[in-house]
Amino acid sequence: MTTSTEPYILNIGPQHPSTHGVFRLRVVMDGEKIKDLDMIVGYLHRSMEKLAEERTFTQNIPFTDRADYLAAMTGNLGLAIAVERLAGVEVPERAEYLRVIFSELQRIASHAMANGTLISDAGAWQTPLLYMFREREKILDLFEMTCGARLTTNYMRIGGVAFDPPVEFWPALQELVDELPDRIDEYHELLVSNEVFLARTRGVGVISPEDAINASLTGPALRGSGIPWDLRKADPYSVYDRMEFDVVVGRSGDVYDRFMVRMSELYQSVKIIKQAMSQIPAGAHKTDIPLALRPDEGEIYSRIESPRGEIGFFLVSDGGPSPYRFHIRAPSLINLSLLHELGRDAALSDAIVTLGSLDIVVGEIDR
Amino acid sequence: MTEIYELIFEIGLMHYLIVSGSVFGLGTAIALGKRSAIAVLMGIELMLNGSILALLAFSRFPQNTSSDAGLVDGHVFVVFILSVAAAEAAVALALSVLVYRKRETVDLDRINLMRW
Amino acid sequence: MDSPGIVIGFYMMAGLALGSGTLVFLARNLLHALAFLVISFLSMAGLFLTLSADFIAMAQILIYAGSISVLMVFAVMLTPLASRDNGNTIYVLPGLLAAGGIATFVGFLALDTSWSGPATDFTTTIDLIGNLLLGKYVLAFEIASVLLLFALIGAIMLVQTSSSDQEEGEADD
Amino acid sequence: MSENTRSATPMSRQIAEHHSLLDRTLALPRPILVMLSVLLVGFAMSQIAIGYLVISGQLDGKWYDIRDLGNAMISLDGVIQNSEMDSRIASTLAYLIPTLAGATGIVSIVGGWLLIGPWVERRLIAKFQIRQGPNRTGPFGLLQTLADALKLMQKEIIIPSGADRFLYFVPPVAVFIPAILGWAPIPWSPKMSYADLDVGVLFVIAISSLGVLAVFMAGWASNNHYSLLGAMRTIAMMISYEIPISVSLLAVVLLTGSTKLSEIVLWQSEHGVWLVMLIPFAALAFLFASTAEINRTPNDIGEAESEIVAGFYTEYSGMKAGLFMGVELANAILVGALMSTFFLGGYTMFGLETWIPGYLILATKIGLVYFLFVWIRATLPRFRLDQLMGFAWKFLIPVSIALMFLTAIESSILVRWDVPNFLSLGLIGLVNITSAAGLTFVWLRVLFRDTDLSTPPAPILTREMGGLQAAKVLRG
Amino acid sequence: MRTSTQLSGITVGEVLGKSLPGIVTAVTDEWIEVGPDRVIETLQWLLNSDEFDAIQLSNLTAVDRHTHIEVVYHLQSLDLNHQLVVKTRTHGMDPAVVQSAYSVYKGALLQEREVYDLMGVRFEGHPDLRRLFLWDGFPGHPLRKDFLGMPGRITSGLEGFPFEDKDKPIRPINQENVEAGVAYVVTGETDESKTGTDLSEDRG
Repeated sequence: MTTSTEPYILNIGPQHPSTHGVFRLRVVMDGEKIKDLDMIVGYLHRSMEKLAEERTFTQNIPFTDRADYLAAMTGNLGLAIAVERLAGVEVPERAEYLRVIFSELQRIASHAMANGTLISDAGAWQTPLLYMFREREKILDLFEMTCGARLTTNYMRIGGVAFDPPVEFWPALQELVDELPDRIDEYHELLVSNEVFLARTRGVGVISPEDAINASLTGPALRGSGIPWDLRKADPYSVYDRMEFDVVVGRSGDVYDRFMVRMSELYQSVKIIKQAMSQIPAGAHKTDIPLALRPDEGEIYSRIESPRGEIGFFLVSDGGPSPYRFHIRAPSLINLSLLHELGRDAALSDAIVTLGSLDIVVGEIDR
Repeated sequence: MTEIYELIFEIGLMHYLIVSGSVFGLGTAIALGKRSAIAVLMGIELMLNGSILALLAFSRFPQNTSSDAGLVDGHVFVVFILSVAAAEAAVALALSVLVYRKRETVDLDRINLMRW
Repeated sequence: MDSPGIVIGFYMMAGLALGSGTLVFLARNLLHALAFLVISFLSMAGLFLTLSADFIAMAQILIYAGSISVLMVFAVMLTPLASRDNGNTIYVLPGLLAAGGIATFVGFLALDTSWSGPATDFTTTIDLIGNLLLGKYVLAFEIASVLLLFALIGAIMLVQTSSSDQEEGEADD
Repeated sequence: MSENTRSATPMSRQIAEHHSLLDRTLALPRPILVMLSVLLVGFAMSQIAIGYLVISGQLDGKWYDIRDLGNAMISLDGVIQNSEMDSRIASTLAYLIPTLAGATGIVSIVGGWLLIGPWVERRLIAKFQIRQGPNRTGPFGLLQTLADALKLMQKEIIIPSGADRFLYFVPPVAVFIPAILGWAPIPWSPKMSYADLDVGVLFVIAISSLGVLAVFMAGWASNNHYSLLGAMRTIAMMISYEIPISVSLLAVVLLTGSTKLSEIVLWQSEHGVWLVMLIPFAALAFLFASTAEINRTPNDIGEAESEIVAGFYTEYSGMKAGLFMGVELANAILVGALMSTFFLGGYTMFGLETWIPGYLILATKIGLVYFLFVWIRATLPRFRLDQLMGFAWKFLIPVSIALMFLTAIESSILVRWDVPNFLSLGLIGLVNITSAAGLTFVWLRVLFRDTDLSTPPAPILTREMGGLQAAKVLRG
Repeated sequence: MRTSTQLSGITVGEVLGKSLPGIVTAVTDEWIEVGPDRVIETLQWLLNSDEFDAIQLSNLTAVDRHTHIEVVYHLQSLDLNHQLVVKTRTHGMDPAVVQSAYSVYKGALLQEREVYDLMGVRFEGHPDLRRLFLWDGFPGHPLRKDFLGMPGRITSGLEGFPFEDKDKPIRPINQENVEAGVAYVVTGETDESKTGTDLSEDRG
């Protein structure tokens, strides 16, 4: 007996409200159920790794802005730390603390963006997104105040940071840090006890810890499934070893846990910023390095904790001023390794919410 | 002149009967002439509508007021016709879907076996 | 003469009903035919209103235009593209002849007979119908409800698929 | 360095400004506020005068009794009938003029709302979302809708390839039929109702079942998978939510003993109680089910923009899509009118309708219900399709049917013995509220017995678990 | 060079060579190298061994060495919190064939597709080895050094940089801040940027 429903192909993207950029899903559907799912990326491919081989290490920092354009600071920091380890450049104390402050601010902004878009994927008509944007705007104001750019801040430099923040920066940061916890409590009241949101996100897109580890998931996607792994604690890269904070770990690994992990990391980031503000010393904010840094021959893989997970830089130097091989380990791409397994036999709405909870940035996927 | 005027402007039982007869005829034509089972069902519904119109018209313009039949008995019959029509539509459409699953067609010319 | 509303309404609705009924016959696409059929149902409801049968008119809209047409839509969607044309069989000519015969017969009958009796004006029919349904015709009413129940169960039993297909059936509903 | 410190974005400025509630809601300059208050006071004085005349009995059915524009129509009818022209022409005129006037009134309600509605909705949502909303085109951005409509009309008419031409062009117009017809039986004042049908409730239900076909036509004729998905979702949802609407309206009919909307309103006014106080569950079921009927959040899965791009009108562009978006707003205020007529006392406000025109009271209630809709839309996420279906079939329909039987018993008691109103109605309300709450609680417990409805615990911090080493247990 | 949490390749090579003799072809302080046809075996052993516990494939990439392509696996142990680097080199440039690590690590799915797309390494046993970023039929693999190679086998990359002095000392700048010794001051009087802003233009 033939069933009366025939599977058909639905083409989600490249231009779709909930794919957050030019990202395409080719979905074979049967009614409302997804039978097979294939992701097609590359619409934003700029071949950064090839271009980087023509430029000096300092000239490559703007590429890391454009790679993860929602967390430019951590991208810059990753490359800067990799080159410093490769070339053995010393970084002043004050620069380290500024790096911590700015990357935590960037983490707050990025997590706010991720959670807001996740909720508007779940169908809340942009209200939580814009509430999240409220704090993000203030953080971007701080960035603009410091380095002139809001999104692609080419701020972290090899051997320090680009500028010392102006005098107006510190009271503004103090004000923001004082009001942030109340704002985050607002989000909690708005969302965490919202039955519709719970019904949409609990038990949806569950990733088991074994799969999460084996598919090399990192960041909130890994912590959401209960694995306490955070490079800020495991492999402290800046002055994070002097900070006192907690790694947040989910319980069941569903969409709601990933959401809640990001939500609670906002508190931890505020905590880190407060400690850094209290400990920051005076001094130079940058080490002066030659125009074309020439590291010794060798290779290095150095990683830091970006808001999306472990962003690593694999640099091979042949002693010249430009890298011989320049590879970015993009967490957004690798976190998608389980997408086809999560999407299979799921309803369309659940697949959309799951994709939103993995928090992709297409610029970083395609590079 | 006046009778023409009355014929046009005095809407009586006759007009409704003519309309109901034509609708019934249309239904008959569709039910007999169409190939798809669903179209045949449409024709049957049209025929039912025509008869409903006749019933309502007779209950609006009663001919034999001496009988003990109330004025809205026609309406009650129409209620029964409606319920029967709903039941018949449901069963017939289910049958057509089933026939399609079995025979891959709802073409009444090719459904010529009494069994499957 | 009657109130002009009745006259205008009658001619408009009768024309609509007959015209769209003819289009149901002529349309090539089954879904177009279905759309015309809905228009014809609605105009028939208008005709019922001119007969001051308001309850029946509403029931007509609710059952025919609201439910049965949607049933037909689903039936058309569940059958493939090939069976969506509204073709004729070899019986179309006899059908047309029968239709013309019936129409002319009823027409002559209606024209010949001298209909007597004034139009009865009910203020509202709904309470009369309710009293009749629950008083005089209560047995038929119950039987009709049982019939509806059986139709429901029968339809479900007919289109019930095997267990493997069943989840797919539920998936798209 | 001192250059780039002057960086205050509009959003931070908006958050910094807007102290008073008035400023947050309307942001009107002061002179206009003064003018508005003066107009309000003058209107209040005139209404008080008319109300005094009515109380003193000097003003009964006069055409200038502006509390009820129906009087004007009746007196106009009388003038035409008594005039010395041919009786046929007189009757025809007396039939045509009120008909056309009423139709014009209804269409102008819907059309005027389509002009002002999108602005209102966007503005309200913007206020919910700490934005400004459209405020550039014209005063307070009032002309924004006009500008949008002009832009949409100038757009190219795109017909998707393989689309069914006939069925593709019908739906944007056909969806307006229920949205406009539904206004016919609604009473705006005792004599001010376009068609006060005896079967008004049935009419409402029948009309609301007509929108399905237009939606299906739109989805099928577009020849697009998104459109077909949206159409099928919408049809399934509309068919499922017809039943709770009908059952809750049956409860209303049982209590008031009439299917005439004006008599329902009169019953509420002379018993001095709103039906929402007597049958709250029916009211809530009606509200929720009608949000499903008109495709609004949290039930707008028919056009869930984050899943299926625009649902059944994905392939429509230009003014056709604009019509689809406009019919949502029209449906929203129609549902508001029905809600306030059935459950919120219609044009009556506990005797206030003597002093204020009834249509103003009804418009205020419609506005409140619409504000509730906007509030929900700005706050809640969207349900999933199976969750919505399960909610309709497993929860709403059984519970509302059980409560309808309870209401039937109460109404029979109410008509059998005449206990004083405040006692009987108070008892009925008490019984209904308690039984609705209890039944809801029990039924939810039965439905979700295996899932916990409590808010989940917060995620764990590493100081609660053994540091970073805890991943070892997972490998075994 | 080794980062702080990275195991020395020599120790890894010793232990691995004991249990799987002859699998390690080269060893340095940073990495070990195995044959391209014994990758799965190595990774499986490293995954199962309690000493190394390489539970996660944290990074997979490839480097073009002009004569061959070396594929680099960065393995991560979450419990012991150390990293180890495994390399393998293909026989020749094309076809450059390596065993796929997907049977051991699911995380290799997209990374191997990326490497195949940009570097042209064929991974045997990969479930669907298609191009990830570029479209099918794209000529060549961009990250190879000879892609769009200049005549005379001039490889890409900068030799020198104009106006650079090779022996510029590396020293911290703006020393005066260091002598000043001020961290930062919260004056609180610096919101002139907020005053004077009104929403008149927002009010239309």
